This record gives sequence, C-alpha cells and structure tokens, in this order.
Amino acid sequence: MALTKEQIAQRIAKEVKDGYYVNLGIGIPTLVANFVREDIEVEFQSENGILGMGPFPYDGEEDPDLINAGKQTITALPGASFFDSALSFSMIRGQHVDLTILGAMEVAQNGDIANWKIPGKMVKGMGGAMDLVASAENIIVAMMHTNRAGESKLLKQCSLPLTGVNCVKKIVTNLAVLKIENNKFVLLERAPGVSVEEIMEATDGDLVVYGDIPEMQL
Amino acid sequence: MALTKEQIAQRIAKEVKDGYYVNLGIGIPTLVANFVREDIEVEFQSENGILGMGPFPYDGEEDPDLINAGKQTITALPGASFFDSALSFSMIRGQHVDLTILGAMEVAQNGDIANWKIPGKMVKGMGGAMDLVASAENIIVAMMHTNRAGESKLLKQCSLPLTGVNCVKKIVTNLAVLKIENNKFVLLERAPGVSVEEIMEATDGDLVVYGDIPEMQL
Amino acid sequence: MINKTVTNVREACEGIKDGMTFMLGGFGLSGIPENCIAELVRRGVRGVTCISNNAGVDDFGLGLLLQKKQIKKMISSYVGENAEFERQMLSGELEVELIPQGTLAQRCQAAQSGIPAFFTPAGYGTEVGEGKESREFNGKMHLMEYAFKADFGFVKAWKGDTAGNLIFKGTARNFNPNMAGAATITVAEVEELVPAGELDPNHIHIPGIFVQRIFKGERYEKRIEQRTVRTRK
Amino acid sequence: MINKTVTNVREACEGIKDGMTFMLGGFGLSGIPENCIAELVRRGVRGVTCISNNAGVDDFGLGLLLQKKQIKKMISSYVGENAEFERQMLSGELEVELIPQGTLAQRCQAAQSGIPAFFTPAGYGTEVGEGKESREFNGKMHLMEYAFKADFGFVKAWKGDTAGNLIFKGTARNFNPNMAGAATITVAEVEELVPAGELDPNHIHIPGIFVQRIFKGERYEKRIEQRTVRTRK
Repeated sequence: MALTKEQIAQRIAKEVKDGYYVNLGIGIPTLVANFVREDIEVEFQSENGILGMGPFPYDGEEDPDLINAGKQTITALPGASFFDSALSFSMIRGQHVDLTILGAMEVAQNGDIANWKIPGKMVKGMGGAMDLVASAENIIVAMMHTNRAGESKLLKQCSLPLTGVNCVKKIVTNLAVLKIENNKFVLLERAPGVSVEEIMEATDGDLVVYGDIPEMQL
Repeated sequence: MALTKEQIAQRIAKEVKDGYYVNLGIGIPTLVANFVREDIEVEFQSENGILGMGPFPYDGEEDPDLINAGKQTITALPGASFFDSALSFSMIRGQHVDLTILGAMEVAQNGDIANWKIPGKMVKGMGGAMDLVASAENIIVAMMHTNRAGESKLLKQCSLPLTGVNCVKKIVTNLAVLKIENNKFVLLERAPGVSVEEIMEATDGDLVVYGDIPEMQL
Repeated sequence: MINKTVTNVREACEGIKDGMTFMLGGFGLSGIPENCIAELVRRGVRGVTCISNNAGVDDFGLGLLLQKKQIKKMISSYVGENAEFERQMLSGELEVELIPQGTLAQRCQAAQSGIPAFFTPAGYGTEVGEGKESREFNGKMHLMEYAFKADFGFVKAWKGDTAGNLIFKGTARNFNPNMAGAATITVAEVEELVPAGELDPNHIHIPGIFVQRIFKGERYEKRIEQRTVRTRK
Repeated sequence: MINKTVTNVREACEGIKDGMTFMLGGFGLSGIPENCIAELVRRGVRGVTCISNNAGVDDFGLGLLLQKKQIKKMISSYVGENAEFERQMLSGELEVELIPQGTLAQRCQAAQSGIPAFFTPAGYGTEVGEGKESREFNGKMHLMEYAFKADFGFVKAWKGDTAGNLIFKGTARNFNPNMAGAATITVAEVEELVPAGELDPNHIHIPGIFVQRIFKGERYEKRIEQRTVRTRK
C-alpha cells in the first residue's frame, strides 16, 4: 500500500534527530512536526523569522503578527526568538539549520531539484527554496513518487526550471525511501506491501537496488 | 593668535547643522560636542555601537557597559539606541552619518589623509577611520597646522601610509579654515590675528588665496 | 533628538512620483505598511517598481495597487495567492523578477549597509543565475548579487518614537528592518508612536538614523491570510 | 528547546587546541569574554590566531594571553594602549594584521551568514588594499573582502537562556552578535543565565541557533579603560 501524505511525513520524522534545527517547507513537510518523537529536543525554524515555532493556536488565539512561511497562524514555544529576514537567511545560508525538508515537482538522479515554476502555467516563485537547497548539507525531499498524470517525478534529468543543482541527498515518497549516490537513485526502503518492481516502474531515473529491500518502519 | 584645541573644536562646531548625525573621532573632534549650539538637534554616533551619545557621566555613575569609541565612559540621551558593530558600520558605510570629524597626521592637497601609522614607530591601527573616510560625503579634518617638529601637515602628497584617498573636503587647523578644490588647498578663513603669509609659510602644499581672507568667527 | 515625525500618511508620502522604485516590508500580509499602500492607491501613482517579498492578495496589500494597474514591475520571491497578479504576469502587462528570498533580504541589507555587491550560493545553476557573474569559493559556486536601489522604502513597525527608532513584534518584523535605510527616503508607519526616551535603547530593532519620516497609522486591519487553528481537547 | 548549557568554562572550552583561530567579542575592555580568556590562559594554549577588534591592555583582556606569549597572530582594527603588544609586534615576535573596523565586523557577519565575500570601499588606495581584488561600483572603487574562518568564537552577553538565546547591554554588545555563529563552535558566557522561556522572544539579540555552548561566568571584573566623568555643578 502506498503511503498517505501523513505517512510520508511520519517516515521523514524518523530522520529528525535530537538537537536538530529543522526548516520545514510547505505541504507534506509541514506535517512532519506532528510526528517527531516527544523525547527529543528539536527546534523548527520558519524563514519569515521565528525559531522555536510551536503548534497552531487555539481558536480565538490567532495573532496576525505570528505566522509561518506558509502564512498560517502559529504559536511560539517558550525559548523561541523572532528575527528579521536577513538574519533568518544567515541561519540558512550559514548552514546553522541542520535539516531541510521540502517538496518537489521533480528530482533528478544527480540531485537536481525543480519545485518553483511550470513555464507558461504556474509561476508562484521560489520563496526561500533556492537559498535552502543551495546552502543545506542535509536535504530531504518529501513528495509523491508520480505526478497526477502518473508520470515519474524521479528523473534522469529535470525538465522543469531548476531550484538547485546537485543538492538532494534523500527522498521519501509514497512508495519508497531513496538516496542519491554516484548519479543514481539508490533504493533504501519500500512502502509496506509495495514491491521493488512497482517502484522500478514508477521511477524514470536510473534506480539501483542492492539485495533485499526492507519495508519502511513507521 | 593661533587657536587652542578647544577653539578649533569651537570653530568646527559651527559646521554642525540641525538634524545632523555626527561621528566624532578621538582627540580634538571629541571636544566639538561641547560647542554645538543648543537650539539645534544633533545626534552623535559612536562606532562601537551607540547613537544619541550624551556627556560624560557624573562621578559614581560610570557604567563599564557604556563607553565611546575612545573607551571613555559616557551616557546615553533619551531616545538613544544601542546596536552591534556591523549595524554601526552600516550607518557609516551606508552614508547615513551626515558629518565625520576626525584628526590627521597629514592631509594632501588631493584630499588624501594619513592618520593611523608611522612605519617602525607607531602602529595603533586604523580603527574605524578607514571606513569613515572611504564612505563619508562630508569629512572635516581637525588638526594642528604643523607637527611638533614644526613641519607642515598640509602637504603636496602624504608621506605616511594613507588612511583614505581623495576624501577630505575641509580642514580646520589652529591657523586656518581651508577647503580642498581642484587638487589644491583653498584658504577660507584665518585664525584671529594670523596673517595669510603665516599660513602660506606653514603650508607645504599648493595654497590658493582668493581676495581678502576673513578672520574666523568663533 | 532629531525629530522624524510627520503629521500623517499624506505628508509621509510627499515627493512620490510616477515611475519610482519602492521597497515595501512585510511577509504575506503580516507587517505590511497598510497605511502607505492605501495612500499610494489614493495618489494613483503609476508605472512603479515594487521590491517586496510578496504581492499581497487580490483585495489587500499590494494587490490593491495591482488592481489599479499602478505597478509596472514586481521584484519578489513568492507571488502565489493572487489571481490578478497571475493574470497580469501571464498576459505580459506586469513585469516580474523573481529572486530567492534570502538574496532579496541580503540585497536590501547590502543597500542599507553600503555594500555594493556580495556573493551567495542561492540560485546558481538555475534561471536566476543566467547572465550573472559566478565564482567559486570554498569549492562551491556562488552568484554575485548587487545592492538594491530604491527611491522610497515603506516599513511598518509595532512601536516607534519621535526619533525614528523602531521596535517590531513577532514575525511581523521580517523584511522591515532590512529595508529601513535601504532606499533614499524611508517612511515608517507604526501602531504606537511615543516620545523619544520612552523605548529602552537596548530593545530598539532599528535606530532612527535609518528612518526619515515616521507617523502613527490611522488604522490597521492586520488581515490574516491563512487562519489555522487546532481544536481544544 | 535544545539545551546549550555546559557546567562551566572548562567544559565550554573543551576541544581547544594549539594553533587554532579564535574570534573574541568586545570593544576595548567592554563586553569581552573575561572567563573564557582566563581559561585560555589557564590551559596555556599556544600559537593561536585571535580575531578581536582590540588586544586588551597589558594586564587585562587579551593582554593576559600576550603576556604569556600564547598568541601567534592578531587580527584587529586598533591595538593602542598596550605596551607589551607594541613590543612584541615591533620585535617581530607577534604577527599583526590590521584591518578597518567595519571590514572586521562585516567579515564576521559574512561568516555567520554564509556570504563568502563582499565589496567595501574601506581601505581602497591604502596598504589594506595591497594584493586585494578591487572593483568599481557606482563610480567608486571597492575592495573584495572575504568571510573569516575561525575554530572557536567567544562571545559575552548580559543575559542568556538555556536555549542559547542572548541579550546584550549597552555598548558591551559591539562585535559579540556578529561573531556568534561565525566560528565552528561559538561559546557564550553570560552574567545571568535563565531557563528557556524567561526572555521575551522579541528582545533576543542573537537566537540560540548561533550558539553551541553557554555558561554563566563565575565573576566579572568589567574593568573600565578610560574612566571619564563630569563634575556636578
């Protein structure tokens, strides 16, 4: 069974380690916060200017001066801090953020990523994504394995305008966990009940399968 | 009569206009604050991180966390602000400071200034002087016309290592007020009782004297 | 202290002309200079370039200027959530330059700081890097980016004093401190304006030297773009 | 919140080795990391490079390290007021690189921010510009300057919390915020250490992400270099 978006987030949450500063992109990545183990200390950074982001506020406690990068109302945890955009990107560009989790339209087997523009169709802008992928040492892409037309999003080469080059290290999709190594996708884990053959079929780029591939533990 | 250091500061104070942000160097420039008209609003910036610097504290009220660029204990006026060194030099480099007054060992007729090093003898460092002279639009040099050996400090060309090039616009010495124009010193005012001839004699660089030169008003 | 107060938003916007370049603080609809935007609409200034992280929504923020077709060019990092914007952009009526958010912030700060250019890795190898000088540092490629130039900067703070000192609240801070002093004239609008001396000098986020004009905004809607709540258990 | 506290200055300085490069906050003797400097003396670490605006006085601040000849090289903007320093420099025992103060601050901030290089007009046409790349922007010549690299940064704040958030007081702020996060490991010593959540998140000058280790300094002399007073009338 392919994973739901919540389950993708749940699997990614296991990559979040004690003491990490984490930047979560919009969409599936935002859900990761819900699944992080409660016995570890993690701080979420939002590039619009908060470190120590907490859960959504209770109804009636929303503050227009307190939002995340997705423009959603949020709360600040005890020990949080607010700062300006330049200092926020000092954290990102200066590699002080330990883990970046973001969505993608396409990922190529050399680590290129595209997620900000479909020429002639959709141009929302890159927001902070280009800074994040150009700077982060540790990037996990959270996405569906195929697009709505059923086409693979794991490609030999990106067809859409790039967000960054040679930057993605790990990908968690509804079908699999993969890493990028030597210009190839390497299969690490299968979604429960999903076969290696199904994953190979859904992957357009070169896929390497070493031995038995375990099922994901959620 | 040649001016005292206090009188040099007093004459320079007349260049300080309402609404100016002013950076004062160490030495004679520091004294300028004492002579600024009380009916105008001026804010003094010190590059170690204060805007709205006030007078020295009363005995017993010194705060080690409140000093000026000369490491002297100071006070903060109501409306003052503290900031870090990078933002302090944003004010200076970004040309937000309206007037810079500093001392010099030598000034050349092309506006070059030397005030930070005597090779083999004295090397204290440039502090913020190089940033100030490279950035400021409006620089006044406060100094004695000659050095202790009686040699002119207004030269055709500086002999000491430079602090900045083509940057000085105005000079106030114990003998005269001069501006720099077309690669020459232009005499604007004489110290009370000092003759044009005395000034010419004390000036090594090319000195232009147009018509009658008025005495300074202090 | 030097007094930076002006009577109202009209006086604050004196000197604004068609064709100028503006910088506007805010992220989404949070921390935007609502009163200045309303005045720009009222004045009907046209053909302007706006440097702003976002472009508002259809009927609020910079969306109000877009509706009146007052904007010639937008320089932003993210412009989703605005149908009229998309229409003008795709039809070619509106010129749009999209740049990485960190680069946008840094180009403002560079302008504020008298740093004419700097290097950043963001955008290398992408459309953003096309035509730009690139260079390797520490084994990694970087793009050279320039300080912005703008005629007017409009920033919004929570509290301010008559000397122009500003204090921001929460994530409404965002680009506002980086844009103060980055344009020829910086206009600050604040929710609360106090006499110089009432704010703790240690708490000032932006010193008054970066602000030319300050006024208390008449009203703030402070609209929330994505109201998101959790349910009480 | 991630807990950055260490027990004491000894634990805070774990991993320090001969030959390393240190950044130290402070202007004159104001805002210097007194406890860390004392520990560096105690450890007898040698052959180190210090990036610090000043070099202390003969018997306080970095002067203490100079007396023990622990410093191989100083990178500073102003080093007056220190006879031993001058002696070591003129005799060639001590290597000294003097750079403009604004450039020093910006090279720290660049390191903190992942900006590998930037342009500044300071020092163009002087000794400081020799051997450096220069370039014209807006009709004015500028030098290209690089971000610093350092192994340890030692900063001193007034208050801090267990999450590493820092608040500074008065002009003791100076280079400290710009050096936090500019070295591989940043050690913060504070006069008062409180649990995370006690400081107003709007008042934090430097967020804890830039600090790896924080501790409460055992004692602070906070010596005044130039006591200057006016007389009461």
